[in-house]
Amino acid sequence: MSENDFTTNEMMTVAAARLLENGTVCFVGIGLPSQAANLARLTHAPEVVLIYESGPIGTKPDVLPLSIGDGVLAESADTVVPTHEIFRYWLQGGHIDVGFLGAAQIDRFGNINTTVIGDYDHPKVRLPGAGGAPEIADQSGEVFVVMRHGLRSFVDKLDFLTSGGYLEGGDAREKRGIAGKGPTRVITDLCVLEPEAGSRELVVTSIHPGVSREQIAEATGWDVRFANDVTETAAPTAEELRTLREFLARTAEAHGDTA
Amino acid sequence: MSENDFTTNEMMTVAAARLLENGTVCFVGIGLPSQAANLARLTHAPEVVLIYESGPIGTKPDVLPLSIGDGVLAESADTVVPTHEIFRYWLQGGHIDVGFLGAAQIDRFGNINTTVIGDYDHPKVRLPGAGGAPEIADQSGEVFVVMRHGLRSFVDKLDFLTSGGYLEGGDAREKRGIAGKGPTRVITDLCVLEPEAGSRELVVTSIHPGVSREQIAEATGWDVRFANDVTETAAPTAEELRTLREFLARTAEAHGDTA
Amino acid sequence: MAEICTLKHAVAQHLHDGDTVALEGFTHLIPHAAGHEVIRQGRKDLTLIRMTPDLIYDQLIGMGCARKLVFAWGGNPGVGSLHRLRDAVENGWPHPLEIEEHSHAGMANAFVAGASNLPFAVLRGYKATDLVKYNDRIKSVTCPFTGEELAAVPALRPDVGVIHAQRADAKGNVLIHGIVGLQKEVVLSARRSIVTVEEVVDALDPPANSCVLPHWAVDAVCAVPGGAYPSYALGYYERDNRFYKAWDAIAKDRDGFRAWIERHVLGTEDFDGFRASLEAARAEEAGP
Amino acid sequence: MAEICTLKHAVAQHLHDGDTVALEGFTHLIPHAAGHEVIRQGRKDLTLIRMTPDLIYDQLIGMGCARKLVFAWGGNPGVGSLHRLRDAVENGWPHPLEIEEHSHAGMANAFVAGASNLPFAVLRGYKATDLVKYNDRIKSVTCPFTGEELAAVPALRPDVGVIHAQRADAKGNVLIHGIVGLQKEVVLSARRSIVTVEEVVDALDPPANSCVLPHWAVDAVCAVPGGAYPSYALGYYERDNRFYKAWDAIAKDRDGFRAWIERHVLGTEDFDGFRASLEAARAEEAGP
Repeated sequence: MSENDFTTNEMMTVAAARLLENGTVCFVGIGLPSQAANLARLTHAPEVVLIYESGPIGTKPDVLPLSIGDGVLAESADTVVPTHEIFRYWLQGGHIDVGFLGAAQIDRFGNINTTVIGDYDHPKVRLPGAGGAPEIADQSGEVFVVMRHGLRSFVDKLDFLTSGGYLEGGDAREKRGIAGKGPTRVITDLCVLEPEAGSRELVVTSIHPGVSREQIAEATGWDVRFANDVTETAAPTAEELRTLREFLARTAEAHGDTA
Repeated sequence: MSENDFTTNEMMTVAAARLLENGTVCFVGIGLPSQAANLARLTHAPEVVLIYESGPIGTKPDVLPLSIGDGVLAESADTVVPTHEIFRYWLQGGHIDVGFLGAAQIDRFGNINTTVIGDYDHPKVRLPGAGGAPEIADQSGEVFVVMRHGLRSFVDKLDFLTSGGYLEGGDAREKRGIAGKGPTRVITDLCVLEPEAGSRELVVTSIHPGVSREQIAEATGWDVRFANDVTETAAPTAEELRTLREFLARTAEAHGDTA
Repeated sequence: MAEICTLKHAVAQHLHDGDTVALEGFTHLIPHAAGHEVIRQGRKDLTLIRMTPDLIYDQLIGMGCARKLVFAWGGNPGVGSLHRLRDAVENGWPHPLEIEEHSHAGMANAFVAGASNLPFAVLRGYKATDLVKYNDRIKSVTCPFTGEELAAVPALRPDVGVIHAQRADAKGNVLIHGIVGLQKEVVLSARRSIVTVEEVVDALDPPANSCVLPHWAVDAVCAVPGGAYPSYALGYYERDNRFYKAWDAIAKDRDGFRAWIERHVLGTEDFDGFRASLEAARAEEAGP
Repeated sequence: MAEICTLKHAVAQHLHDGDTVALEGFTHLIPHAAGHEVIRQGRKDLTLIRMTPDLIYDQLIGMGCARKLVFAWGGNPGVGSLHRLRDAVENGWPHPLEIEEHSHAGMANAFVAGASNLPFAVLRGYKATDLVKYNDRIKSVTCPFTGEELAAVPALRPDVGVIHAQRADAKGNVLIHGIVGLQKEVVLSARRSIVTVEEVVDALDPPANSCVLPHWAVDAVCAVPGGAYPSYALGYYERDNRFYKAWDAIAKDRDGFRAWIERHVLGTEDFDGFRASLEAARAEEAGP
């Protein structure tokens, strides 16, 4: 692949990474969020503070951790605290600027499901579960969600509400007395969505290069709307792509994947 | 002073030290308790585990700490934990066998006052206060109190109840749902007192050498009673005296006292 | 008072059918060897507690050791599902598994409350989640000062707490370092505790303020070098990410899983035997 | 985000008349230098919080900086009374001092609750003590699972938390070791925080799991070598037990105390000046 071609996954990761500012204190979920947060650290935000729920604070892994507790996270951290302290002093204590989450399902109000597909007591698919997400979604200053676009993931109705976004929309979240601002950005492999003022419904605000509105509409389980001033996401720079690919290559090698 | 002479204070410290068994986990108050607990460690109970509320666990100071947080306590400890952990995991958690306390006032039921002499709002003498004592007295497996005998300290009625012993006596303590056994021994410069079965009133069970019943009665603010089988406390051995005096000499030197 | 003994003895002594057991480890220091010994000794009707059940819980559940699972996140990190856990929950194989589901914050606070000998924990949490619809052990308390309503969860007080750690000394004092997770709280919240360690040394000489469990707060200490494998022990060996990925195929179907357990766990005497058996299998696959 | 600045600037910036202030330190790392700067800048109507108020609180109270004291044990450890504290409580000199009295367990839990952003703490405590008769901020809560009644105290959330620590790096990350007390909780429970340190180094390189405060969780970091004196900083200098004993005579009478403060604290620019002034006085006493 030539340096200027890029995959939709690369576009997603790059677009997510750009949202993290230098110095931001970020509570990082495993998988895509971890990939994006570390890309930010390796590019425009060297001072971003990455916190993983297992205990590392200010960690700087040279390869992507497969789990949220890999040794590389402890060895490269400013400090490592007990897991309960992460949730009590740092998250509940109000020190997290951005909670960076993934999800299996999301609805138009940014509510997410990582628990089950189908009925809870007789699930079609039993997913891993909540983990730290419910409190990360509630207590982080704001939340970024990064996940692939598709009819199975962008649904009209969640099978299970694991972690709250804007709930029924409008000021439902504030009414529930939830501290954080909620999901201010949803980054997918097709576009970026943001909550519309007032209704708090997620609307498309930026479309990745080469993606059509039809593609997005077909991949969304509700009648998705577009902001008046939709922009086109800037394509990944050569620098962003090189950094991401080198990082993933180092990771694959470390995890013993075949290239 | 010849090796076989000893002061009443030395007798008190030695008698208190003897009560600590090897391997006992002991929460140590500052002052006389600390002196007695360390004498036990330096004589018959080398494996006694000493915990100070500032955070050191399993500490082995070579000189007596002036405060409960001297550096020697941290440097000679098996581990040092945050102060809140001492109270939450170790004391409240139920790991303390013996709480070793001093007091300004004690009554016939082993209730103690370290808060005020006189009225709380207009005190004659404002004492330091509770510190860790109320919870040490409640939550330790049992409590030893070491203090000098006298009419100002052994009172008919406390000016202030800082830490509970047997409260109004009988099963009042159990009725209050307090976990620990309470003050099973009170060691003074004249004798040892223990709660009488049933009434839980402190009665004299052992009299130090050369002390008369009259002396004890005159130094006690209530009509003190004597057990049927009162014994005479064994005099300090040469080994006990030598160890105590060397320990106190090292301490005086370290604290810059004139010999 | 810590007894320094074999893992076989420790499990026989302290971990019984029907017990509530927490084998904890937050990616780091997961007590895989202890889990295998539980399978070898054929324990049944266990209530298993863990914030992040992974491969060893998949194995215990697949072998029918568990009646109930208390957890917050059950998956193979970075890989996908735990197929034995899913088969138990989705299809009741080998038998139905009751689940009690929490968030990490809820369970972390519940272990702290258990270690603190409190009956419940208070947290800001569970504010907007369906978990509360399916878990009646998530309640609320009102602050007596501000009137605020907060979430309350019952303290976790397992019958047996099992962890792996780096080192113990001859008395049984235990040192844990790196990602300490809730290892200390699991031991202190449990009625009985088993700690497997990489090695028993003469003196721990822990750095100031490191995570140490005094010997008198632990029941059994067992030297099991490599006992966290395929998890890791910081300073000793790294996580075998290849094995975590390989587990997906092994656990996918019931017969393959059974065969694997019978050959490598039930077919071996102890964890050294298990590691040797794995090596032999790898050599075979590699071929001559 | 930590500003690395002078103590004079930090106190002027963050600590105001009427504030609720916790200058903590459990024998170790007591922020004496910061306390002196509060006296020099003439702060008034402070509510002072501390588990174990000692000499520096005796000085602040004797100089009339405090309106109220929240505490558990107020004495000169191993020596006796705090005469200025007693004079304020017993005789209302220099003016009456309101007191809110707790146990150590109550205050330690209240700081933890504050650091955890909870409105109250739950503990087993205050079961048989008259403290509850004189402190209406000790209440109770009922466990929603067992029905047990437990003690509840409001979280401590000072306006300003002030501690001393061993080291900070150039960014303002702070390392505390030895008896860490509640230093971390004081900073995390406070709205604003000032940390004085023995030295600012290029890199902290803390041992695994040591007590570290990230620079973004602290407001001001000030290099004040010896800033805990006569308390101590493990690894730097020992507690000056002689001074603690000498304080008894200094604080005993009002005029002697005033004279001492005027000469050594108000009469000096900063903590170095204070130390030099003390040395000069000692030389005089020693005579030619």
